Amino acid sequence: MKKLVNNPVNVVEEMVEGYVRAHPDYIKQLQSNDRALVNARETKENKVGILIGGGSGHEPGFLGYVGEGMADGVAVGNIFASPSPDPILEVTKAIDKGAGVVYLYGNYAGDVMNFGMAAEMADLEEDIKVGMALATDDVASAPKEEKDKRRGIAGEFFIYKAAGAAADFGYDLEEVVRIAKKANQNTRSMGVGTSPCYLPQTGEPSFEIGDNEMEIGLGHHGEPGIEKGPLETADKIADRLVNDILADIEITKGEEVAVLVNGLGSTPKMDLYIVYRRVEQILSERGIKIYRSYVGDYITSLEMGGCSVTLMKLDKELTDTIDHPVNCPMFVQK
Amino acid sequence: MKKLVNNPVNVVEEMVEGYVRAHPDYIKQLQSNDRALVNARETKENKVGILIGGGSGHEPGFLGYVGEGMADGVAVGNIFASPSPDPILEVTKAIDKGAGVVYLYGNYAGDVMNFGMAAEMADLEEDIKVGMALATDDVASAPKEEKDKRRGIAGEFFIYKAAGAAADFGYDLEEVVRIAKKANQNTRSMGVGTSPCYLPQTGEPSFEIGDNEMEIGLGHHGEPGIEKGPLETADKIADRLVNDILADIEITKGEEVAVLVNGLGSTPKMDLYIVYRRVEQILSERGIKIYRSYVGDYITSLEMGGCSVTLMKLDKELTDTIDHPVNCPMFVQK
Amino acid sequence: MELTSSGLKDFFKEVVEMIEKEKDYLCELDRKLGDGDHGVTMSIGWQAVNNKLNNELADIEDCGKVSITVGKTFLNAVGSSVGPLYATGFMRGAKIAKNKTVLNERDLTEYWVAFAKGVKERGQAEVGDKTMVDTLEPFANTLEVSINNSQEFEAAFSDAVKAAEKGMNSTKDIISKKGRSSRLGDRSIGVQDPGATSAYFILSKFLHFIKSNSAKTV
Amino acid sequence: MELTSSGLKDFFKEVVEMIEKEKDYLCELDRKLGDGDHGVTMSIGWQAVNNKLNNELADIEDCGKVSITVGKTFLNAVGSSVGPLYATGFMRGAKIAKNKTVLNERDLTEYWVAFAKGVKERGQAEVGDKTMVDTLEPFANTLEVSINNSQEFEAAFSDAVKAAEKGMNSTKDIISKKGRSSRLGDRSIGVQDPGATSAYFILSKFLHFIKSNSAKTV
Ligand SMILES: Nc1ncnc2c1ncn2[C@@H]1O[C@H](COP(=O)(O)OP(=O)(O)O)[C@@H](O)[C@H]1O
Ligand SMILES: Nc1ncnc2c1ncn2[C@@H]1O[C@H](COP(=O)(O)OP(=O)(O)O)[C@@H](O)[C@H]1O
Ligand SMILES: [Mg+2]
Ligand SMILES: [Mg+2]
Ligand SMILES: [Mg+2]
Ligand SMILES: [Mg+2]
Repeated sequence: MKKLVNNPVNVVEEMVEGYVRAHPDYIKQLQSNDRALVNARETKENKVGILIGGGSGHEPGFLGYVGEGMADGVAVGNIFASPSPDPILEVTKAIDKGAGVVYLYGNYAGDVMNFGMAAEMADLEEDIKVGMALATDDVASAPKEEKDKRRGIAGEFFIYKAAGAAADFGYDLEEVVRIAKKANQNTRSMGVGTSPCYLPQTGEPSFEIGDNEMEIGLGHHGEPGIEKGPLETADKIADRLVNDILADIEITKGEEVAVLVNGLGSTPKMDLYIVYRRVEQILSERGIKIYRSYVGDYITSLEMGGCSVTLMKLDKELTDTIDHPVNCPMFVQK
Repeated sequence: MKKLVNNPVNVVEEMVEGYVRAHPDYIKQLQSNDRALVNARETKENKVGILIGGGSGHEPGFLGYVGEGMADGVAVGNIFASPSPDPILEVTKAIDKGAGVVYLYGNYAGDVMNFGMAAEMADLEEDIKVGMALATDDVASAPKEEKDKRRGIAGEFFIYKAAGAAADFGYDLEEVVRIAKKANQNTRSMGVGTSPCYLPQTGEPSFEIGDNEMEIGLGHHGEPGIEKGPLETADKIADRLVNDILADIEITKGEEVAVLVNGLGSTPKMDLYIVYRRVEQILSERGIKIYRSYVGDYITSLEMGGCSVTLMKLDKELTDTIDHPVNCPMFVQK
Repeated sequence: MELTSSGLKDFFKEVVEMIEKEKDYLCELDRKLGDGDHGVTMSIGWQAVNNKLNNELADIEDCGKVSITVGKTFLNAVGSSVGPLYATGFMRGAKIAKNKTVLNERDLTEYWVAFAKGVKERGQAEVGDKTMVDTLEPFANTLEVSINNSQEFEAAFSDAVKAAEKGMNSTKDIISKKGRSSRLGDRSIGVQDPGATSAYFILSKFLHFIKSNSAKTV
Repeated sequence: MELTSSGLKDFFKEVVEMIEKEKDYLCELDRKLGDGDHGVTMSIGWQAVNNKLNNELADIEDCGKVSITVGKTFLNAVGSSVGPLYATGFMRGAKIAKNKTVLNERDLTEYWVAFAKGVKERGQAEVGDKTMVDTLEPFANTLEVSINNSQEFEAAFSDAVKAAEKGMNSTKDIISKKGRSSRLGDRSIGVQDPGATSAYFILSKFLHFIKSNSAKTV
């Protein structure tokens, strides 16, 4: 394990410091808590505030998605660990413009508890209305009947996109929550891991895997997946991922989707586009239309190897959110 | 070495196919040569055409930078190998709108020969004026007195940005070439490598390196650098890179620069921002102003580990090119 | 026996040390079941607590204040799953210890029972879900029962720690139902839950502390 | 001796086979000096040539057309440094072979001399720069001299290949001045140049071909 770091204990602090200094026009750190970052331009009055957050090590997730058209603020956790209620609450106070704040995060025990505690405190102590929408897009993480037990992975990106746009459109808290939840309901992801990442503090691999193996359905913290299998070709992997997704959500001929082929960290864009090539073939064969595609590192796991495929089934309302421009330090869409 | 590919022999073809299908609104493949890609929207009449290119495996470089505000077309080579004259010539013909075409590429023997041959053919056979500007930003690759022997690395990004903007401003061929060359003259890069990449066809590492070593000044095809040294902290690495750059180009107190901290492929954004943090500190200490910063994977080497730092010294003219908006599949700036 | 606020703080300092020693082991367990960071998380949290103990808390004599600060500090430093869980435990304990500079045996019993219940309430886990509740619930039950039977705190706590150990060991053989590892299904069998383990370590450290520091425990 | 167009094509096919065999070795040399792809590049290029030989070129009898197609095909398939270099070589050779269905000894001498000069001109490298020119220039010089002295083509070509080998070996001990490896400075010493090596392989393959295929060479 070779990292470009100083003292491993300080990686999150130093990353945040570098990030804030690199993009002063975009982002600022709150004085009250240095894990609380908000858009450098004030949130518009009466706009619903969008708050995202989670563990570090998923960059561009999550701090990279603060900006026009996406989130107003982010609470930054330790590596792969939910932020505590404190920064969440501080961001909430900073971005509430009277219309309330929506928390968007992945369905992990830690995040559920910390965001839940922060929401209670916002309500009780600050009198701020808080709505929540959790990402549960990973089909590999629980059976279909238990979708609400599933964890959130790269599909969170679409949920941010949808909620960020809805808030920008001027919708109220309930509407933004409804659209975020609809985005989640319509989104499915599944991934494969080929090589682990290494926690900076331990230097240990996040999971063990043989030279010719891949982990199917792994989580983006290295949580084991459904099964280990022999390493397959890009086409076979794409077949497996897309087929598992389409077995889980009905998308019929003529319907439209947004596609995300997400790299976990060390997988070259070359490989991602080779995977995308097959995803497109499968969808074309089934008559499913691709409205827009995203290929790259959107939500990563440090230097983990592998990728995930995400499909979001679109209707008019979600298509509008996909089209909405975004201007964040790590993601810009015209 | 684990790659998400099918037959390693077809990686470039399949990547290009996936890329073109992922972004049909942005990019199209010429019928005459499938390694010749151009902006899906026609180049404006009388605008100087910007043609970029080089080996594959550097994604987003180079095909990712075709779009409004940057290049009009790209010639795609094999992995780490210059494209042949054929696709270069085909792109030239497609993007020439009467004002000529400027070729931008890195200073490598192969590229010099292939682009040179294509330029001759464009002139003789097609009567198209061609200008050229080569990137020679890597301070580690030759002594200061021999800048024109230096290779181009991540600094190419700034040259594309400058020339792309200049062409968009409506400048003529000579002006675009002048600005591209000025961008190159004002740009310096230097990198370190911590882990090799693996050529898909051989499965062999691009260079050998010990567990606690780094290669200082390596090239982005794995060409060895100035020296091997023990792996250092992010701060020490940043110190070395920035100091070597500042020893090579005079940037005085109060002057402005654009900064690029570029990942070579598998280095997490976390690490890049930690490096950026120190770069910013050094420049601040010296009173050098940072006008704009780019941190991420801009020109990579498959899954190579490590990063480079690039500084471009700005004047009013170059600052305007930095501000100019861009809309490419792999890079958008508002 | 009784525990003064400085005794309580000394106990917390011993937890700090113990966690540094067990850090790698806890990570190793979590690597098999979760994301491999439990030891790191515990270390970050207890190092932050250590800092408070040596500074803000150095002169504080209210055991409630000490305990609530430990909980909040731990939570703010780590977030994650165990942040809210252990923090709730210490904050519930703090309610018992509020305004007390010395904790008697009854206080201590109530403190630890409230601690265990707080964790359970926060995480909504049941015994058998393969979490720290598998350690804490039998511990608390046994502590209450033994105290009622024997009245002797140290012996009762010793019984309770034995029950905690049994609970911890039981997590090896069950399928996880809460937290990250719940997605593992059968693959979670055979590995001991990291949170159940760290919880046992804390409890057994307390037992060891009261046994060997009778000087400090008035 | 004379070489028919089908003999020329057979020679090229033997180069194809030889390159597949030497691919890994050429990559290994390039890994030490450059970007590790020289064998891959040669293989891609010669496989493309093979395809042409088996299809478009199957019925072509003009040695000039064969040679120019080999050069252009190689170039289009590989680009890189060696694409323009070898392509220029074969295209210069094609000028000599133009409109000829059979190449006599004089043609063959001129062909290979033009080949070597073409590469040199394209790359602008000098002997001592640690490139394929270190193989090709002594080869061409010796070929011309020996032909003038002995008039016997096979013997002269054999001398020339010996000079090529010497040239190739000399690249081990010099500092690179051209191509990617030129940035290595002293670190390039000790490793033989991959392009000098592949050039030697092609020339020695031709020698072997004319020796063992006297049936095909009229
Ligand atoms: N809902 C829950 N109730 C009780 N304990 C839980 C719950 N969820 C997780 N845990 C405990 O947390 C431990 C994992 O802690 P840790 O690794 O520090 O956090 P994270 O899962 O956020 O990485 C598990 O071993 C388990 O004992
Ligand atoms: N200017 C030049 N003149 C002659 N030969 C050259 C020149 N530049 C490079 N070469 C040859 O090319 C070889 C490298 O070829 P290859 O690895 O296929 O291309 P690339 O350097 O583009 O990866 C070198 O070993 C050297 O012999
Ligand atoms: Mg964690
Ligand atoms: Mg090459
Ligand atoms: Mg964990
Ligand atoms: Mg090479």
